[in-house]
Amino acid sequence: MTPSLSRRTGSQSALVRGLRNSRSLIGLGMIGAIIALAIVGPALAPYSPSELVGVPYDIPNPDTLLGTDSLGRDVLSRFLYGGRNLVWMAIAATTLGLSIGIAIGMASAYFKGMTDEILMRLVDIQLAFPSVVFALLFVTMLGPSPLLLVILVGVSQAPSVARITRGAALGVVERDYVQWARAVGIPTRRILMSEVLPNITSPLLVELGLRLMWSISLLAGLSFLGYGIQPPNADWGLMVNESRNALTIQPWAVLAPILAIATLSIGGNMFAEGMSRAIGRTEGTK
Amino acid sequence: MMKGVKVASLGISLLDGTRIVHDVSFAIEPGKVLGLVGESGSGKSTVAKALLGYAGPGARIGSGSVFIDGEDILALSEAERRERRGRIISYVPQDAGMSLNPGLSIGTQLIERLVSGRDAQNRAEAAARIAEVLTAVRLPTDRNFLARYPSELSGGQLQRIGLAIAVVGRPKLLVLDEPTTALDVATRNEVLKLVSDLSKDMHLCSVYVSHDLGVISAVADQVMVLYAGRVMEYGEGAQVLGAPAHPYSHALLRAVPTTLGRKPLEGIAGTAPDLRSRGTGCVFVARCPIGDDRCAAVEPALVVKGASSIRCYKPNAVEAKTNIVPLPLAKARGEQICAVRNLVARYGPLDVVRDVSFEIDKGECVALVGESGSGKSTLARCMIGLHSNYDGTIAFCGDTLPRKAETRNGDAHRRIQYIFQDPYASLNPRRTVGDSIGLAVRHFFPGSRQDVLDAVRVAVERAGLSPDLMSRYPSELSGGERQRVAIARALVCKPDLLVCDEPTSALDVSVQASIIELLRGLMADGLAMLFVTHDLAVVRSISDRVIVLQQGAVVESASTEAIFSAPATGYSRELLSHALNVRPAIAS
Amino acid sequence: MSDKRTIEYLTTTRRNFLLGTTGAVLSLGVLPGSLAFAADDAVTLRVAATGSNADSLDPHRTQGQITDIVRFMNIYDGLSEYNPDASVGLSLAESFTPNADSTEWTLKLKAGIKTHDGKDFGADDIIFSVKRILDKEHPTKGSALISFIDPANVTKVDAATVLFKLKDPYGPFPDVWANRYLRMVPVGFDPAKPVGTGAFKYVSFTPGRESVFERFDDYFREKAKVKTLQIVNISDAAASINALRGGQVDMAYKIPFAEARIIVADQAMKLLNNPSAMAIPIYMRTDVEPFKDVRVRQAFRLIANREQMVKVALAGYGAVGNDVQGRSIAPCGPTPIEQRKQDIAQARKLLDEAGKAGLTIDLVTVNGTSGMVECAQVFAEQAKAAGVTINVKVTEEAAYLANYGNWTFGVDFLSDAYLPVVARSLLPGGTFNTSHWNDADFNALYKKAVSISNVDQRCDVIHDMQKAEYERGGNIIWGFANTLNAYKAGLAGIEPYVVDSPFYHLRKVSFA
Amino acid sequence: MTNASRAASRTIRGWLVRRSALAILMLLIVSFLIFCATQALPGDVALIVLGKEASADQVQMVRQQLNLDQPVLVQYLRWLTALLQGDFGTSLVSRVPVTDILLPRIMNSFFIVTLSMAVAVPVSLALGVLTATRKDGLADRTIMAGSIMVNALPEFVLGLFLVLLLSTSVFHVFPAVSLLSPGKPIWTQTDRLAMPVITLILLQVTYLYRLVRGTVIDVLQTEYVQFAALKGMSPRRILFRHVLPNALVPAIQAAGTIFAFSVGGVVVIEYVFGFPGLGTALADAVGMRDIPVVQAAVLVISVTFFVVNIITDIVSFMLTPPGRGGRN
Repeated sequence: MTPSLSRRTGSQSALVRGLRNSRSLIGLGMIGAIIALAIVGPALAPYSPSELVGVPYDIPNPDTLLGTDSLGRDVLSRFLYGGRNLVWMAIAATTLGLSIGIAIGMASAYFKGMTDEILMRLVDIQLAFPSVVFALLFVTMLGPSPLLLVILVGVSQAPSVARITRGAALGVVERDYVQWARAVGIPTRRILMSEVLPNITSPLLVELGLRLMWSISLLAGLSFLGYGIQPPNADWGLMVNESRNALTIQPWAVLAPILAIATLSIGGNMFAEGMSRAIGRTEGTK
Repeated sequence: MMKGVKVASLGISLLDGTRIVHDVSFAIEPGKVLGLVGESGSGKSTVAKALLGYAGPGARIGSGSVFIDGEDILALSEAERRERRGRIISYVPQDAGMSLNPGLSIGTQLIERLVSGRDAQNRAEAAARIAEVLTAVRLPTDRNFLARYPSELSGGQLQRIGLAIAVVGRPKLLVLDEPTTALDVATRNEVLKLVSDLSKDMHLCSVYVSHDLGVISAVADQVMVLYAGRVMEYGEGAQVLGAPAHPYSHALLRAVPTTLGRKPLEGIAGTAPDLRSRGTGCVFVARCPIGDDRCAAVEPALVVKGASSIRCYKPNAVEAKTNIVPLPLAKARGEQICAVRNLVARYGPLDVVRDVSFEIDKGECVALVGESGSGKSTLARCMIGLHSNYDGTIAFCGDTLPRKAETRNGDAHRRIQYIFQDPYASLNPRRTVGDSIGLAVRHFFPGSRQDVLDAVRVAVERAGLSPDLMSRYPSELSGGERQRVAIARALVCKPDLLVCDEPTSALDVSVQASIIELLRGLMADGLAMLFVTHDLAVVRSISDRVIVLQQGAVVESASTEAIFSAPATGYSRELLSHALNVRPAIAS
Repeated sequence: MSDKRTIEYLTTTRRNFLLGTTGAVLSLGVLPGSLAFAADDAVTLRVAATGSNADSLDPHRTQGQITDIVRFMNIYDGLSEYNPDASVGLSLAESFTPNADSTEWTLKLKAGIKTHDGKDFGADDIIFSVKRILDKEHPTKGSALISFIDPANVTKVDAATVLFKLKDPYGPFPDVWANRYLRMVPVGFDPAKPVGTGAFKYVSFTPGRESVFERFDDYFREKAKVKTLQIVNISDAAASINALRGGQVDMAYKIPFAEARIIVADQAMKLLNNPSAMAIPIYMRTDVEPFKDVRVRQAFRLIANREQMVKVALAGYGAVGNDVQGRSIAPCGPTPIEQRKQDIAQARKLLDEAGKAGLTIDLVTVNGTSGMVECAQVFAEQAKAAGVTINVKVTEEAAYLANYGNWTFGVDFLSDAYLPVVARSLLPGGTFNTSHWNDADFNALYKKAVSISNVDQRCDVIHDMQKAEYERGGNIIWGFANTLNAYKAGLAGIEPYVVDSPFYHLRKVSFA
Repeated sequence: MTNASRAASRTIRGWLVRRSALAILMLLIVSFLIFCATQALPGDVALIVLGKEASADQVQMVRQQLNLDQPVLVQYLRWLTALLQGDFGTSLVSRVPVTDILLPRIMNSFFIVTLSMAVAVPVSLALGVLTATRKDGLADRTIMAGSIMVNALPEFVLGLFLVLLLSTSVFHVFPAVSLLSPGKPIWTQTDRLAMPVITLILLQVTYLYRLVRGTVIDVLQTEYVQFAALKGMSPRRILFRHVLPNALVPAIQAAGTIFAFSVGGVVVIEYVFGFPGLGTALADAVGMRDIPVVQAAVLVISVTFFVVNIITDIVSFMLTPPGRGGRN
């Protein structure tokens, strides 16, 4: 083996090690399947998502394999088109929430003192508004645009990520390799990014799974309350909302998107848990 | 019925079948102490816990018997074993601070075993017994004391509570698992004395597990040396430690430093074999100075010769070298590179370092000695700006350093390097060794990838490591290797002063010896060193001058020879008197 | 839509009926707990409707949510009322007598009308109510309807007779009083202790939650058949249906069109299909681009496939519209104008002529009443064929209202007989004139129509008005939505209404 | 009383004072944020009060009546002053005191949340301990899978399924809609609370039990638990005396968070079951732009959060042995 200084090798092998865990593989598979569905789905759709192809709530038949929805649109086509929004919004919101939370949590743990106090109080203030309430107020104020929803869902996720990050980072920032980096004058931002962050990935991966589920749930819940993605867009959350009353007469219009949403959630969760297990084990918790 | 403890053919494996302890047998008479010695990974703690019929998660006791007064503990059911624990066999943990439940008062933790189980006593009886035992371990017996929580007691008190919990049920076998490792020397000696006294007074059979040969020689009647889960040598203490027959016992003794003289320390080259990938030969052969083809091919059997046993084809083949060959002392004092003036360091409102001044010259090793809480580590951290809450000045090459590391300049960052105590915490587990060292190179000497690689390789080799290790992660290295990596990382910065904070206290003696020799070699190249430690024997081996700290203040500052031959203050004398050295004389 | 689909539509219904039976059989084995929340006793009629914290017992100061209307239609009376077929009958009024040019109307009240607190109800109360409705200090919803009345010129003739002197002739005077916002209350009316003349009297009221009323035994006509009336707020349609299914309520007001099949499929429930006068117009502002040009308006009207819109947006529960307001065929009968049909080619042609080919525009709608969002989506889809891109913007109710009247292209809903609807939505200054239509000829026709008290003559003018609407109007009136209610099987006295609702006449409802 | 415990009680008092002062300061900040946020809501309440028939004159008149024409700062100071005197103002929409609208809603929300927590906390503890001690066993895997499923479904979907299962389609055990009679005390109408309470319990348990499980697993790996076993203590006693008390503090912290969250943050669940709680009151008020109600409701939610936090901190402080500090 040739000696290497590349850090990429390190993270790659961590990923590879993580993926040896069957859970993370299955989880990744589930996420991948849903993302793939969201991307290639439109190409496979037999109709346009807004095309009126039949009577409302028609049951599955050879023309409309999953039946029709409340407006007589093809459920299968809407399902195939409907992943894009939710998938990118959930992933973007989760990423945003994690980024903000991680930044705040690490800064809080690293700088301690007043910085810590102020940041944590900010986090408390944000936590005092339940995420639905928070989103409700701002969506009403600014109107339901996808970008705003992503920001709101992301920001409302940030406090708990910040707390988890801070808790995990508190132990790491005291570790000698971080202290060494401080002592030799490595810039703080680099210390945080390359010395602290890689060592708190286990709890953060678990958090990633949880946050992904919360993002999806929150986005879908906002849809339910009428504050989410707006018709006539094809969107899984919206589909569930539009057809939920007809669950007993045309179940597919609700079940298909729910299955996809649940698969994404569960996949994220399994991936995160598998990764954290695998990484935790190979690192050898010493 | 046979009195005492008799262990035969004890074998322990992991759940995947890997054998971690092979065929351990010994006997202990009441009132006697068996010392179980070995380096980390030797299986000594596993053996100790197995004596309670306990294997811990992930392992199981595969074979053997543990007879206590004629009853085989291992033949009992789990429930029956549980009945025996705390009553027939007791266990004293390594770190009572960690082993006592933080959420229960010590009174509860003392009494709970007595008032539960089949042989439960009533509370009054139990309380009387507790008072008796607490008196024996020299702790208060009043209600207020019993109502305290572990976090409210000192380390020494906690360890005595651990001991009291163990003996309160009048056991026949007492298993002590490194019970003094975390203690200061004075407290350690007290606890050791307690163990000896209790064993004799209560006619206990005791097993004392330790990696510290000095401690074992002070407390044990018999000694068993374990290596890689096997018995290497077993016999009377005086014999095993005074005139070891096995090359491994021999090497261990040569690696141990002593306060009695400045001797070269010889590490044992190589590392302990991996439990999972083991050949058929002697487990020590790879590190053995006299190993040959036969040793490598077939593992020698444990040969019993009278009261002792040995696992070696060529016992006594290594020549005993008992007398100390002193090292030459340091040269005349050179150019001063660092000066600490009137340093007062605080933690919150608490002064932990009080008005300390000293200088360090080029190529000189100054040892900073003190017990835990003496402020020595805080002082060391002030040197590199990790502790900035201090008054007074630290001057380096004539310039006063800013207090915080963040505000010091690149030159100060580079020229003062720090070696941390815990090699497990000093390397980023997510970076390869090469990357960790390369980080320092890139930071101070930005250059092409190849230049960086070359610099790293040179440093790695200078620290006595194979360049192959550069692509490994810290978790794949032994403690000694990690500490060498940390040293290499310091060396690539081309420092003038190395601050070492107990760099060897977490290491096995054989590794400690080689690290000390490595550091000594670096000093020969002109590197100055501030060596922080609590271990006087190490001090004697490496330092030129000694500063003794007590509660943050300098008690004595003198040359190494002067301190060890004629300590000027009571405190220094006391410290010296507590040092335990392996001496043939002890066994007699 | 093929016949095959229709058949499958029916089979689904049967399949769900079977599902329902399975559920019922399963439930037999379960706790008798299901009985615990059946009716307290058969004398309480429990009605679910949509309301909010703004619920009110004041018939004049209300936001007009269903719960309010149901409440005050049952505890107060109007002078006249709508019959199920949208013709107007007299209620408190014994008679309305105009002078020759319809500028003076004499109202005679029925005899023996009592209020809930036992007093006689008479001319003073009427004058009080009219003044209250027209009170400028407290704007009310009803005021616009009778703005032609000057309260100073309303005089008492005797205890049961009131004289209205009008500035201008007003022919349909008796009809206007049938409107739900023109309830009569006694002198000194206090909404905190509401007293009316209605078939039910006040017991308790919690805004946004529920209100309870009991039968008024001295009602001036046939008494209510149930002893107690309980009106509960349920805002969510699914929750309404569930409450009805679970026996928690007896009648539910809000049934969205698409979900009507759930009711149809369930034997324990009945669907009431009211052929209401409610239009869901898509309006185009006639005073701004691009709809300033009548060709664009007509093109958009030709884009609409009305059958499909009714079938999809209303799930078939409604009737096709002809860009003319007021579904009510009483008293003028159907319009003689030919039904407009989808004609994409003509629409494209008109757009080309107007220079508006390939137009892109936002269509604003709101989750108000069922069908509003749906019709916008269907229309947007149909517009694609004509090369028009319509982006549907579903706004929140508050945001929609905040800009109400200013949207260029939007969806509204209106429910009333022809002339009242015209007054408020097609004349300049009308509060619902979302299309900002101001057509001199049409305005003159209206003036003429309201001055005629002879019904047949008035209908001739109305037909002319409708022609003007058809040719130049700013609304795409693609259809009229039925109002769907659901009730527990076994209730009697419930019949469909065109303008009102059986919920407004609960005194007729009984447990069979 | 020992010196140590006296010192501890002195610190707890000081800590409590500091903690409360901080909470009050933060509430002030929060109240200001709430005020700013709600004032920024678009849409004119006057228009909503009047509906789409409003004329400009009418709108202006209503605006004047509601003080909406005053500057925002004046409105805020008036609001705050009144608030400190216990006056939450008058609903713009229904013209009754805000407390009349919110108080019953708050009581309802607290009641079902308390009820659900009374079930969820013991169940979570039991499940958490059970699965932790049988880590990776069949029961652990099954319960974990179930909890992930429950969590993966959006709240309203879970509610929807429960209604189908328990109310309308499969079984008819509980009423689907929480139609509470405002006249009767809420605890006499428990059958109508069943559905929202069951949904809450499911959500709370699936979260809380996993946390308990994680903590218990951590505690089981500590040296003091191993030492207790080596001391010869029975597994029962180890579990109840050594493991559980040490796993309790994080569980209590989490339970507090869940409580605070459930009081105002389960709008969707309240909506699905038509439950007259704080969440729906808030959502409705936002829709109606009934700003005083929105402000009061959000304030109640944040006060709940801070108060519950202080309470859980005190409880944690009490449960944490002296010397280890009650603060995290």
